[in-house]
Amino acid sequence: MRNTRALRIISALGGVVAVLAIVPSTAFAQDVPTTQDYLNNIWVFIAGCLVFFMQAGFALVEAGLTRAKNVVNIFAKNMADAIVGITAWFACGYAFAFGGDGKWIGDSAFFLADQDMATIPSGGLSVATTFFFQGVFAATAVTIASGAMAERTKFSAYLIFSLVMCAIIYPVVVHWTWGGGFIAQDINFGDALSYSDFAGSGIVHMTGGIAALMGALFLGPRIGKYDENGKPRAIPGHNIPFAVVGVFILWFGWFGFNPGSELLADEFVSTVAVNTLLAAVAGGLFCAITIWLVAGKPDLAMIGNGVLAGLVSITAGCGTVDPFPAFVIGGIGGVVVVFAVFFFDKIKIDDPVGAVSVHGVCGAWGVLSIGLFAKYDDAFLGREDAGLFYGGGVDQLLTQLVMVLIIAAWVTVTTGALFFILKSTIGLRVSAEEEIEGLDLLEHGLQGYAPDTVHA
Amino acid sequence: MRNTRALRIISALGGVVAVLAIVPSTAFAQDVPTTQDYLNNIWVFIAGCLVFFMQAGFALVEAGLTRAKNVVNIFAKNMADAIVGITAWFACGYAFAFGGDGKWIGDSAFFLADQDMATIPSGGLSVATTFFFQGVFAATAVTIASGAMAERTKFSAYLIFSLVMCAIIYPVVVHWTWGGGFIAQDINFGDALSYSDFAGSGIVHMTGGIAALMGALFLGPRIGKYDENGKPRAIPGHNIPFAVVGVFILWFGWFGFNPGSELLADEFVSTVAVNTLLAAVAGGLFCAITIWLVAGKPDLAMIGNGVLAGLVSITAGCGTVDPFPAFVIGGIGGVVVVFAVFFFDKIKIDDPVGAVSVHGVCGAWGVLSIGLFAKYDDAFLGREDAGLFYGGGVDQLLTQLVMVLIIAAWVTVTTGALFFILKSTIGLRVSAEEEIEGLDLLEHGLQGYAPDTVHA
Amino acid sequence: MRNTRALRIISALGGVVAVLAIVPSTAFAQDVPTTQDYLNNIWVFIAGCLVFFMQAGFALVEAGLTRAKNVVNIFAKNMADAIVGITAWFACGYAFAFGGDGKWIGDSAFFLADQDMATIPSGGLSVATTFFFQGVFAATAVTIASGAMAERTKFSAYLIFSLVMCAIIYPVVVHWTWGGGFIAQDINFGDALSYSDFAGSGIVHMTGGIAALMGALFLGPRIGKYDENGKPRAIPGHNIPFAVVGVFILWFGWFGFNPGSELLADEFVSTVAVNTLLAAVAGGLFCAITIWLVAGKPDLAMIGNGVLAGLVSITAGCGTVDPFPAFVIGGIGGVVVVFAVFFFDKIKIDDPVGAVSVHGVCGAWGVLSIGLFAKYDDAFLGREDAGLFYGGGVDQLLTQLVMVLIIAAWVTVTTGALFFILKSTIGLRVSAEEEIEGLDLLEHGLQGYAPDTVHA
Amino acid sequence: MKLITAVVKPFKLDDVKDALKTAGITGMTVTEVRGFGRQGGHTETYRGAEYKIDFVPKVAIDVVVDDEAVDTVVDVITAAASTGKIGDGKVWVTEVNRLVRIRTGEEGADAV
Amino acid sequence: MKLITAVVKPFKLDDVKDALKTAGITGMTVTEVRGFGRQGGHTETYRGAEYKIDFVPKVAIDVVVDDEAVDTVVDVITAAASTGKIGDGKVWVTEVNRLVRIRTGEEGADAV
Amino acid sequence: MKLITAVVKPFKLDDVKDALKTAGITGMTVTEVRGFGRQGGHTETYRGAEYKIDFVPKVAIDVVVDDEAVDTVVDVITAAASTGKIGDGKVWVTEVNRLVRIRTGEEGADAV
Ligand SMILES: Nc1ncnc2c1ncn2[C@@H]1O[C@H](COP(=O)(O)OP(=O)(O)O)[C@@H](O)[C@H]1O
Ligand SMILES: Nc1ncnc2c1ncn2[C@@H]1O[C@H](COP(=O)(O)OP(=O)(O)O)[C@@H](O)[C@H]1O
Ligand SMILES: Nc1ncnc2c1ncn2[C@@H]1O[C@H](COP(=O)(O)OP(=O)(O)O)[C@@H](O)[C@H]1O
Repeated sequence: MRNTRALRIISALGGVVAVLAIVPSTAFAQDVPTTQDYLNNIWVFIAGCLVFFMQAGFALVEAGLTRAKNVVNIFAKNMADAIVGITAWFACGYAFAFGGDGKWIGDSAFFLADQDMATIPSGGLSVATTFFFQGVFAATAVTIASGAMAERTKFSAYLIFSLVMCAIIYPVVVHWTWGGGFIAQDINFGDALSYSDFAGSGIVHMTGGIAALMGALFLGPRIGKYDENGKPRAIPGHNIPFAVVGVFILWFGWFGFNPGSELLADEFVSTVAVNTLLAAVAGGLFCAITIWLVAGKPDLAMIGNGVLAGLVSITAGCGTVDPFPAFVIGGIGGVVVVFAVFFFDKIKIDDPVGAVSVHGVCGAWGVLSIGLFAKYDDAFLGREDAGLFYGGGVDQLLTQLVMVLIIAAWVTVTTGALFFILKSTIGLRVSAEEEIEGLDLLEHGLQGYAPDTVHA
Repeated sequence: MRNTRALRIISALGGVVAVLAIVPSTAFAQDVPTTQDYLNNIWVFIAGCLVFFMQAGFALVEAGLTRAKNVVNIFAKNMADAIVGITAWFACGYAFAFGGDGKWIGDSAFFLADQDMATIPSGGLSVATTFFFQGVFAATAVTIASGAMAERTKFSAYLIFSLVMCAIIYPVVVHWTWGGGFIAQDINFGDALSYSDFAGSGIVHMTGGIAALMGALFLGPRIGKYDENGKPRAIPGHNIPFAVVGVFILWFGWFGFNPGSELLADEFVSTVAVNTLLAAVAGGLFCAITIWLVAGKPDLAMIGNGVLAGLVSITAGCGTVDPFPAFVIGGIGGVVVVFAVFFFDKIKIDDPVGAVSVHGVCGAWGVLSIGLFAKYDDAFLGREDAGLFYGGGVDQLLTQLVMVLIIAAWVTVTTGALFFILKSTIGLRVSAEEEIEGLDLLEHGLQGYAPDTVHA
Repeated sequence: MRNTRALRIISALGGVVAVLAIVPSTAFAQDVPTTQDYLNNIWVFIAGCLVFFMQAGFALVEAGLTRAKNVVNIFAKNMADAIVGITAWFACGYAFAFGGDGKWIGDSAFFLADQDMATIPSGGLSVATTFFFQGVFAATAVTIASGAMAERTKFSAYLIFSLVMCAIIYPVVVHWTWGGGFIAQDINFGDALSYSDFAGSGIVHMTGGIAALMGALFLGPRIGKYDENGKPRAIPGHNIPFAVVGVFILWFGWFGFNPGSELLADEFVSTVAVNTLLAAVAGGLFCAITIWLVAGKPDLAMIGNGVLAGLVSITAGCGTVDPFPAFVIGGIGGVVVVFAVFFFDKIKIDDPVGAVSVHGVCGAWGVLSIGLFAKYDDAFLGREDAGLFYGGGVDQLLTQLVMVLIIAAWVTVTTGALFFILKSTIGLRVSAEEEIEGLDLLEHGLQGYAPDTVHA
Repeated sequence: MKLITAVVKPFKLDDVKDALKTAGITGMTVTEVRGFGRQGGHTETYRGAEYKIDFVPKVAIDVVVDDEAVDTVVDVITAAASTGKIGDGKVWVTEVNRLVRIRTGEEGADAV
Repeated sequence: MKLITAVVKPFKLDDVKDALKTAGITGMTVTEVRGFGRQGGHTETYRGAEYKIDFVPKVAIDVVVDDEAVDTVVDVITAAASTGKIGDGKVWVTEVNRLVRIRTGEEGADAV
Repeated sequence: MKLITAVVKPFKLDDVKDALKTAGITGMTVTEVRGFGRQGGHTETYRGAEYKIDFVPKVAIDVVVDDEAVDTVVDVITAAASTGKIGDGKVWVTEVNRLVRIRTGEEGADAV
């Protein structure tokens, strides 16, 4: 419902009338975009660039938290997510997500064929802008899983997963929600007018996180992750600087991810940004306190997860909450992520980088948090004070919960089926020998850090 | 005086009248922001994102110029500056800096309580935009010190320093100046109408640099930095690529730092950017020449400092000088930084990354340079040709000097007291054994570069 | 012809009339820039920042694909390209490129003397904006060569090359084309109205690529690159993560490089961005397939080149083609680059990072591709359907070809002469002993990765 | 006394170490090395050009022991490091004339 | 001739080297190693999971010397490397049958 | 059997390895080391402060061979590693009492 949404927001600023007032020319030449239209599209495009850059952040975090012998494989998978993911998005992903207003799936604009790319609808975004912004989102969604599947997945199998994820699994989630499909149309209980997921805590992050969970589940833990008594053993990452720089890059990119999801250049871009900033620091802060108390040391590898947890948690609610609640939502995410990591370690889901905890668990929390803290109309909610703590009752919370369950069900089933098929055909996991030697040499024939050779 | 400032600039473009002319709608609907208002806020927000990204640059420069055994600690401190710093800014820093027009300190908007975040005053910035942009500045100011205190500071002590710095010490400096406090009101001699520090050579960098100086002073040099005869010994950084990439990231971020400080989207954004670019290359160029002549080799670790020196030097004057003077100001910074590094090495102030020289010394030089080269009204000066070399006499120079002294005094006293208290209570420095073993294992329980483990 | 171009585009949107209509104020106050003017300049400046950041990308790619013993030298050269390059651009490069409308070379604005930096011509860019955007382009053009000349070039000789390149060789190419010189005026055959090179496949990348080729040629291969039978031997890069992160940064920067070359904030910014994105993924995809088939492994070091090949290939045509052709153009680039790398390896041109293949070969392909696929008027072509496949006949293709030949001839001759002089005077290459020991210690007196020293 | 040097596959280090511990060995010194042998390396292609990596990563373990302990220790190492595959490595024994513990100056058996 | 191998704490390398220089030793070869011994390692937690690092970083110094020089050299090293704390390391001496200087082909004492 | 240890210049490793291969040597173990000797290091300045690097990078090659093979192998190494410049390195030979191939348990000559 992004379109209506954009319109709603505009009227919220004084109505289309005011907009016309601002730019008389449009009054007699509807087809001439206004400077505001250009600003909207330029801003959302710039935001998309920041989101694209998150690919580098994901690659660095995942590489930093895994072993040197698999570093080429990590970067190859992230590069593949961008390459295969965007190609799939171009071929059919965009069409399934935004091609027409079918209830279940889109059916036009494959390969962007015959699309009017350039024209900017008044107050809206051109096809080009939407394709770009949503495309880099898709690349992000799929990349999330690569971390959880690190250090043991067959490269060819991963490529197929990446392809299917961007071609159909994620686009369907988008169509049902942002694309105006059945969740947008039918999922609203009682006073709730609509689900809300401003920038995709659920649509993007939980989707990626659940795919990550299924991947880790079907793969099984890395050799040596558990000792003979089944006690989890640490397998320290080989480059903490990479991991932290990656977190900073992701954080930087998130200022495109959330504020850009306003899909307009208006005053709410900055409020969304402030909420995003505060949730991130709260996530890092409370994660640090928690791990310091629990493990006795301020484990930087965990604190990085905490910052990301804060960011994921506020991604849904950043458009509807006040700064302090944003800080609280992020802080809760930062605490939750620590225990989630412990939990999955305990139940033998080996997730080397904590992707399931950060994106899956905190993604769900983010969607639900709207049911508690929603105060302003983020143009999804369609009403003020929708949150339980603001007198909005439980209807919104219920709506959010059902949305989470629907997305979770869809992603669990589809990725589960996919991984099952892969496992029982070409195989999902490399040989034990290859895993021990490292994936770089045998899968890619390339060392991450080759010693200097001199053939004198 | 940022507000008046913004207004001044607008009138400089033809006056508020023109602004209204541009957007008739505002004439009858003052409460409807114009596209120009949106552009202003979006631009300043984007600039803030670039400034935020400087956190990664600082971390990389500091890590690159120090030893591998302390790399986790370096990144932990930089991450903490962002987390603790922004939290403190949210709690009270912003309030002290911009909360009301008290002469000495602000007293409202703690935790942004009851602030109208979104509304954009005509021609100005919303609270959200200001909070975000000024908040990432605060995080920068505190991070500066971490480099000078590297490889020997207790993590817990550093956290407290970081907290106090962003909670009170830096905010007070901001309140006195950009916040409209007593320096803005009372410090102007003779023909000088006001101090000027466009983007914070003094307010941000010198403040950070002096804190860095006091930190290094109270800590004392690293074990082994001086031989038995007190001759300084080099302790080479462990990763020059990190250091140089860090410089590039900082340079990139500076294009948000300086041009963003225009606080408007107008034609001066680009002129500020050009001055920033030219000062940076001049800083690098003349630093390279100097070190090549003095040390016989183009020491890249020093040249990186030179670029940063050029950037810091022009941060105050970028809004008032012509391109060539900008080049000169940066070039002088590049020469000064070399000898400053030698000087502090000589007097046994052990600053592993040169933070005191780059930010402290060149920050002061930047503020003073306005007294010499100021030509245009940067909306602080309130007049043309304020610089000595442009017939403005010595009044502006004197004003700038007094401003430097006031800030220096405040920061010296407060950070000095803080470090003294820390030293005589929880202690400022790790044990000799820990320093030799490296801070990573004992403070953080984490190796920066763990060897690949295989539990077969 | 950028100026007329900008105007052409505006009229394409409904004409200057509409523009005035948008902003009545300008009707009576031509000297008051409109919000659209500000937006144009802010956007192009932001795009310039992204282009500037590409310096870090180039440094990382080159460092990652070469040996650890030369890593300081690689970063020193890239830093020098920024420092020396921009300084030269400031001194005379900008003047030669854009100083007046001489047919052969510009002759005013040296050191930006007496330029009105700030004023924004209606619908255009201020001098400051143009200087900044074009300046970072210049720094890019020269950096391209450093990779091909890696691991054996004397630092002093490289500095002179870098200087001359940015001072005269590249600026002349720009003047002949974007500067409105003789290629812009006279090179158009039959129905073709003008050459077209939207963002510089030829003007920037091929220019850099040919300089790279001449450099590698005059230097000769690295010691040990060829065995006694002349068979090329691999000299693996020391840090694949650096190389891939570098590719992501370059890709990110390219969203400033191409969309920013619109030199306006209009609806075509996003269409250019989509074409850029699609060409990049196609380049990576088809490069991966090719190398996988040929070498049996998905060689990540090559796939990175493929992405860059796609980006270079679309840099000329991104303003005139539809999405699918953009995908095709990039994909062809991705295949071409593989065989180009093999070819140069075979004929004993030792290009450690593939710069000649990526920028030189694919740069030429990009320019030519317009003659085949051009559909829309990119404001260079001045007509629709100029491409052979769109019924435009061969005239445009011929025009493009001649343009390629002219630029190639100029760069070959001038850089050839320059390298010849350097070789026969101060010498172009380090001693064999130094090459074997590594350039870092002897040229720079600095180790890239110094072991932790402890002077107890 | 004797110095026993074992060159083994890296991922066997933990097993060997644990086996030695259980065998009552209180100390050892480990070095990352590269090995050349029957196992051979493998040929890679990098950006299209081939290159042969002759060396494979190995770990060298040095243990100084009393003469009587030598045989057991060698057996322990051999057992723990063996996978039965080419490249398992070697163990060799050399004579040590003297051993000193730096901290105490103790010599010989007491220094182990 | 004899080969003296000393395993010492990394930060003691400079001291040992200087001491050996003063003692007239003109050459040595140094290797980064990891040691296992009484000193023990330490237990870390990484993202909540524990792991024990058994090995601590050490430096091995190899010096080939004439027989008569052995005792002084061992004493010099022991003195320079000692901190009195557990983990100071070991020194051991093995027999060298032959020493050649590659550059000149000189053998034995002349080759040192 | 004997253990031959050669410390050579890093860029000579390939030559030595190839020479040994041609001489019929089927295995060796290589270690990155740092050498101190006549060659001396060099003085750097880093950010204006001087520092002396005493150690230069070297590579140590360990080869266990039958007694009769020793002299040829030493000669082969010396020939292949020599540049005639200071710093070419050393070769030394020590006695090996026992050699075991982990995979098979073979001993002595069969284990090489
Ligand atoms: N003659 C030798 N001297 C020293 N080290 C050797 C020798 N032969 C083999 N090695 C070491 O033993 C390792 C394994 O030997 P290899 O011949 O590959 O398999 P195996 O041990 O099963 O015979 C080699 O990688 C090398 O490090
Ligand atoms: N038996 C041994 N063989 C080889 N190296 C040993 C042996 N015992 C100890 N080492 C080395 O000496 C180092 C110090 O020994 P350790 O027992 O920790 O303290 P100390 O030397 O004070 O007894 C160890 O880290 C290890 O590198
Ligand atoms: N006495 C020694 N014991 C052990 N290694 C030595 C000794 N002397 C020299 N070396 C090693 O040999 C290398 C070369 O020795 P050096 O004296 O520099 O040149 P040359 O071998 O030509 O005499 C040194 O870097 C060091 O690694």
